[in-house]
Amino acid sequence: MIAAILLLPFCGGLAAFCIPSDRFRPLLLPVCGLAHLVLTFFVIQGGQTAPLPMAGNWIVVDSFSRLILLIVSLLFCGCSFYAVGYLRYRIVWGNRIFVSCLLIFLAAMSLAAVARHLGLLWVAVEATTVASAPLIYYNRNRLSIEATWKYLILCSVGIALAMLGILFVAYAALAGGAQVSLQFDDILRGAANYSTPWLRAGFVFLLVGFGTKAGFAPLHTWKPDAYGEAPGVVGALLAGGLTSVAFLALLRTLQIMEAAGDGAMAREAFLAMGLVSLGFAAVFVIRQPDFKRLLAYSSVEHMGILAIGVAIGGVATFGAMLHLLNNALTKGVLFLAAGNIHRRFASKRVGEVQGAITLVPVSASLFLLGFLAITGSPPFAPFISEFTILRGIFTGGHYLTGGLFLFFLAVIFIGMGSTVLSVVFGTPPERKGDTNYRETIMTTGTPLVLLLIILILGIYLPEPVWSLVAEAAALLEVKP
Amino acid sequence: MTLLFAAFFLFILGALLAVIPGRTAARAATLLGSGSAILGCLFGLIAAGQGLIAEGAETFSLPWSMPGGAFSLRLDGLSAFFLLLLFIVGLAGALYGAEYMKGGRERRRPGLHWTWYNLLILSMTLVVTAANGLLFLFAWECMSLTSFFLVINEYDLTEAVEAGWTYLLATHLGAAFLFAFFLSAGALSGSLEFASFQVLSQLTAPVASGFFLLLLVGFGSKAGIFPFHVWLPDAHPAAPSHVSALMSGVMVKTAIYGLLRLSAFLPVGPAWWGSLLMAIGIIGALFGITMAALQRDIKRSLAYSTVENIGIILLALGFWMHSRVNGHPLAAAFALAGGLIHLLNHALFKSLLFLGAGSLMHGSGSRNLNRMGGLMRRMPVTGLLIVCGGLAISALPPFNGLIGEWFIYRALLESGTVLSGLAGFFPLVLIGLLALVGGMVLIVMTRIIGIALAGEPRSPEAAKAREAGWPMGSAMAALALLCLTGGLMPVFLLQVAGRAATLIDPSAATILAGTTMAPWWLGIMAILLLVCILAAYLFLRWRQGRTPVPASATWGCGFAFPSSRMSYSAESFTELPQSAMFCSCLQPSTEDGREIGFFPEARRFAFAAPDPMLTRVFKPFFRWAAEVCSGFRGLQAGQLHVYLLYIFSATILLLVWVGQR
Amino acid sequence: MLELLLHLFLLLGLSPLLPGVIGKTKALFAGRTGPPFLQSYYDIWKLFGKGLVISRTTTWVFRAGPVVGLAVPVLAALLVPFGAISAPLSFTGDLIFFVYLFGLARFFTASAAMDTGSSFEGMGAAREVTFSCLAEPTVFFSFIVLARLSGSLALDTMFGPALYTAWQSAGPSLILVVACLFVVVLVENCRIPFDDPNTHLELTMIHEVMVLDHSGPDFGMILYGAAMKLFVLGALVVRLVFPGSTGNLLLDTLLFAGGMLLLAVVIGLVESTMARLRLLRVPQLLVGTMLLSFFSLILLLR
Amino acid sequence: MDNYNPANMLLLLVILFNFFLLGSSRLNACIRTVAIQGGILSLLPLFLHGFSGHSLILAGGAFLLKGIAIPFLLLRAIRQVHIRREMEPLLGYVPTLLLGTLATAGAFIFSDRLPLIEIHRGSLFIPVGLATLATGFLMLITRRKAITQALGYLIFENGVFIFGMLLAEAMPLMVEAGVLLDLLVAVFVMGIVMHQINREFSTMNTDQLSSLRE
Repeated sequence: MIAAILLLPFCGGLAAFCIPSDRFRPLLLPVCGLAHLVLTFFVIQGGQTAPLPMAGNWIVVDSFSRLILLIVSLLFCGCSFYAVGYLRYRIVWGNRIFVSCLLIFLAAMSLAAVARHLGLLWVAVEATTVASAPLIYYNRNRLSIEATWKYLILCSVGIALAMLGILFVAYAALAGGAQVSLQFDDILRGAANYSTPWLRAGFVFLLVGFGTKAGFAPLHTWKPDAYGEAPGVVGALLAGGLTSVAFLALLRTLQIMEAAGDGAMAREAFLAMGLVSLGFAAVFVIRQPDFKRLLAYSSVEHMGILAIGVAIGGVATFGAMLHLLNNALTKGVLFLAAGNIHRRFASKRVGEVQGAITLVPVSASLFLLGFLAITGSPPFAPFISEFTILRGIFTGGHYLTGGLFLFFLAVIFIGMGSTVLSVVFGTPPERKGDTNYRETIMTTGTPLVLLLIILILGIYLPEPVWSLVAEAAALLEVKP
Repeated sequence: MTLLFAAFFLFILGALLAVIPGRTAARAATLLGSGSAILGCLFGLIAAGQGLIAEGAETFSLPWSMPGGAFSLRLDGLSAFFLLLLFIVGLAGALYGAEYMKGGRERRRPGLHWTWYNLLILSMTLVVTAANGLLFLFAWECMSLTSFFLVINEYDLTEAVEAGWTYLLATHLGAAFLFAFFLSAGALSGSLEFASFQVLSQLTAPVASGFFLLLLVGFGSKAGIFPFHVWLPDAHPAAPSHVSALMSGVMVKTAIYGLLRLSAFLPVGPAWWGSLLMAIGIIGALFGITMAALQRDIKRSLAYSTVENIGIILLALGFWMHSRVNGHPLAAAFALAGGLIHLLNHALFKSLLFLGAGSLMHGSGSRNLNRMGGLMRRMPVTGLLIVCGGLAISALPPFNGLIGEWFIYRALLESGTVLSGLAGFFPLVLIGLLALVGGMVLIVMTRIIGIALAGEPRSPEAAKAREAGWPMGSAMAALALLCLTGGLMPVFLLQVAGRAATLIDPSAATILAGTTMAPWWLGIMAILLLVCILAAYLFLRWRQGRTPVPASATWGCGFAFPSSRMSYSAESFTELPQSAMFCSCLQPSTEDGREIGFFPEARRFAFAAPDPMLTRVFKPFFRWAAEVCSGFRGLQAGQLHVYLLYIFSATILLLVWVGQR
Repeated sequence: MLELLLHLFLLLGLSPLLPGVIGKTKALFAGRTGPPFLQSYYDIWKLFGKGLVISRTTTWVFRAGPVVGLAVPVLAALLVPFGAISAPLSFTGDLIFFVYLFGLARFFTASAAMDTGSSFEGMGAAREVTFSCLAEPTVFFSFIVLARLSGSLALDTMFGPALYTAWQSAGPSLILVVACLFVVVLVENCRIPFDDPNTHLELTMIHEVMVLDHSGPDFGMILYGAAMKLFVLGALVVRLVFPGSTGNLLLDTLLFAGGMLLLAVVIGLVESTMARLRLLRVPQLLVGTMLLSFFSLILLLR
Repeated sequence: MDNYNPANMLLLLVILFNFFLLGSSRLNACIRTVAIQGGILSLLPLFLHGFSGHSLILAGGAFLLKGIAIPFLLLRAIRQVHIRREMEPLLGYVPTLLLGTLATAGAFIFSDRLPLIEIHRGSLFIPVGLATLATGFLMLITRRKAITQALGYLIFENGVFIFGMLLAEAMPLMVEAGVLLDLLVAVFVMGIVMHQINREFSTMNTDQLSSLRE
């Protein structure tokens, strides 16, 4: 089953490379997406943590994996349908590389989700970088090249640091006289008597390395460029899927530190990172003239929120796990809608994009609602998760943190709101109708469905989701 | 409670049904949306009535799959009181809107409008019945959002969107404080259930004061108390009239509800809480009514008068807190009663006036007083009802407005005539200022009626104005009738207020139950007044005789051809009070073309009275803050080398930090 | 019952006398014979007999003005003691009702004036509401002084026998109150120095200009109402000045009537000795009075 | 101790190459140097763990990639794009060299403080690894050309690789293979992007790449 989840998209990618026709190749995406989603549901239902027979016990599904798999698969399935509609407009560009890279990207993310071996995890995460670079480069203009280059270099360097961190962890085992292995269970078992300095150094490198990928400030610098230049669908996958995967790696790191009995220090580091990210996002969101970069900073903000939630622990952890899901889906809505608006106006500057509601009513409404959702207004799900995180913060007695949290959220609301409203409302500029884009169900259906999902999750949290999230949260609370 | 759920169901149903017909079948959408709203409000009214009659509270709890949340409702006197006015105004609004949404620019998508309207009523119902912190916040935010969407109903107008944004900003920032309150309260009491908030009554005075301030700012931004009122005068004109009625009649009051309900959990605070409320209240009242006198936009003027009335309510409640602490139970009871009664009355007559203003706009096609005029002849019913509303809001007998103010004055006098020294000083000053406010309300209302209804039409549209249809008329008539009833039988008002008071201040409630004479007297006097007027009228008829009254032109003091251009305009009516009373910071900005040279050429006279708080305080502050933020842009300068440097320096910093530990 | 009848009799019968007396006084000062004392009776009677003409612009509001203007003073009179004759109607807090009752009258007179659409009458309405708005706090402060002294919130008791003792205890502030109330009487009834009832330059008038368009019975009712208003408000001042009571109803009535006439004379005196204030000075004077009344309150508070 | 000598020799060579990289101004030379450095590093496992199958395969793979494939890619990249063969430093060669020296010295001093296990005491692995990391870092932030940044990244990777040597047994073969493969693909993609950069901007100078900013 798990093997299928990993192999399906991989083979799909290879197949996509071989299919000659630009017109039919995209249809491979929904097929693989749906199949992947179905398999994922089976895996989550099966709930088995049994290791994959052939690969030693390097590939195991635990609660984190289930959550992340669900997020990635759900998001990808949605985006795959969107991508078909999107590529129909970009048929002249050809899409061989695009489609196959998308599928391989999915494969890499799935692998990262189920990897039970630090080395393997590293390989998978680095693979996501490599696979997503061509996607960002899809538009083939100067700006997209620049974005791709920065993304590539920054993430590669960051990942190299993460590698160093892994080695340090291993060395900590060596120095601590424990059994040297990068298999995750071995680490958790032996972490108690690892040598502290090496472990801590390793933690720092891991934090920075995977943090670069997840996009904590000030390591986030690639984000606005990449999200801004990539097509909307890629932005959605990066902001929803990739960041979640990177955050999973960070969660693993935190697990190790917990197992080593050094959790407090790690959580402090997370807290600091989170607050800094919130601050950065707040500053850069104000008067942001480019609504895709705006979303990038909002993604930085939500990475910060997640970090804080995890750092606080207790109820907040549950909130963070839930927020992982909500954030991914909401980001999907926002990026896809923004992509449509961008297509329609052939611009993403506030001055040039106005009155979207009259030209692309559905996408504009989705953009507005998505903004309200991501800034934590009911009845959408992020409200619940953010509120839970806040509850954790206040219950933990971190009143100062809570105050800052609320303050930054308010600032970000102001910043995002003024940009979003001026995009959505007002009167469209004169030279409207110069792009060939028209709204179709293909391009508006996916964000609509995603919005419905977060709406439902915001009003009623079904038991399976609850238990999924709760189990994931439990992994951080109990030390093995 | 079951009736309440029926109402819930109906609202949701209406919200869903209204969108189905879509843009094509506007009529059907309106029918479905308003119909379900009306039905729901009727059910709700019965439920509220039961809640008012029944002793004690009716509670209902359902597990909710939200962490920390439970779907627990509580229907007691206080909730029922607010439900009452919510459903009355909601009902009238829905009836009114059923016709209002047919004409004018609102035609385009009534379906969506009705969805928001139903949802707004639903969320307000939840707000005043919620007994769980998370549920309350949930409903609160939904209320803000739905009303926001109602405000930007005409979203292709820039000022409408700006108004909506200002509103959303204010309410969202306020909500942040409410979050802080509920989270801290939950952290202290261990649960977000209101029932468990009882623990808060053991708080020490400083902490409790902190909580109180959180509440004050959080709810104040919604209630439009003085410094946070800036969204009100913009949002109300932007919204359709029945929505303005609902917002300014009820939604603003839900904030007062929250303040009362939640501060009831806190220990009885020090006297300065009350003094603070009183100060804010009287400042707001003076400011609001002054600005109201300066507006030429009728709905802006009414919105400012809402600010004034909220100020009066706040003053009353503050005085209640103050004298409760200082041991004047009688004054406290009367103040509380006055506040609550005035709150109820204001809901009635202010929505009546907003609906009336809507009809006038319908007729004359403009919100500008100077484009109306002479509408009393053309829209007699509306005119009559507006006059009723004007009498009520100016607290003139025989309408209900007087009752609330009478109790407030009474409370102030009770302590003002007994206490001596500084303690007695403040109530007496307040009486004087309140009287001043009352006089200015009279100016504002005579201005609106005199300029908009009386005289000659001031624009061709106004000359062609037609009377609105029966749904609008009946909605207004119902409200006007309620106003009159309240004036003639104040006992009802007092009893209702007493029921509401039982929860927040039992001792006051018992006192109020004891005071029977005063309301009867007020009622009798009102009836006597009507009798006198009737007698005088009959006398006049008798003297006038059967002969038909000959009509001729108005005596123009020798000038033969008086035209509407010559008659008093909205600005000139308040010119004297401006120059005589208003402090310079409130003076409107006039671009005056009146000085005439030897060869005078054409000149224009521009007049604008923007909100000084908004233009002189808030906007500059936000601009400054944005400047500060823009200062940090350099951090993201696009240089890859610098970005790499960030990564490495972050690593080094973290390593050092880890090494230190 | 007897009191009620007596009240109504005094009010309806005596009130038109006051304008006559005032007019006579002024005429004497001007060295003219002037109109007879009963002139206003004649006027009112004649007007009630006349037919009336109304403007095409107007509506029922225009007709409502005189009606309310007549009805309000009658009801208000029932709350006020005429000299030692206590008020037929009295309840705690009726002073608030009293004040707002006159607000009602003002509301309708102003609206009626606006209803004609004439700019002059609009001007008059604007001035009327503005000045009364400034006068209201004065009334309240003066009433509070009496309320404190008598310890009651009902006009009847406030102006009751307690005044007699109050004069010894709090003379100074009562003198101030008398002055303030007298100013209120002047401004509410549009006498000089605030308004000139018998100029014919519309721009300088307040009350007279508001009623330019009324004619016949309407105008008669207005005159009658104005006279009664003067009577009622004047009664307060008179009661303040002659707090005592002889115990004999007849004597009391005569005393009161004498007091009223004296008041009329004083008003006439003021009118004939003072000039009309410039319009923009009026608010200043009113604010000054307000502060004066407040000061009289301070005297009690310490 | 003594069975480390050949390894230590090689490591010293690595350091020398680091200095050369920082000092040299010729692009081809730098690429070749990186190739040689990679080749040398790929020999380390043999000296460290003897001629076990694991180490053989590892060494072979590393040699193939670091020593041959990647440099070939890079050389091809600059041959395709006819660019000037200088390094175009942001920071002059001499200052860079000084910094490099300081960093190396610092690495040696610092690595004596580290709580190493017995067998690694006094071995050059840690300091050289640190020094190489620092070199890569300097290359990354002080050179203008895109390709030099790629080089810097490679040197950085080399540094990591040296660390990896210390605990090859922790690193299963598959993972090592994956790491190297990823490295290869990454450089491959970088090569493509470099090509595009040159086509668009007709230079590989990354100063052009700063239009995305706030």
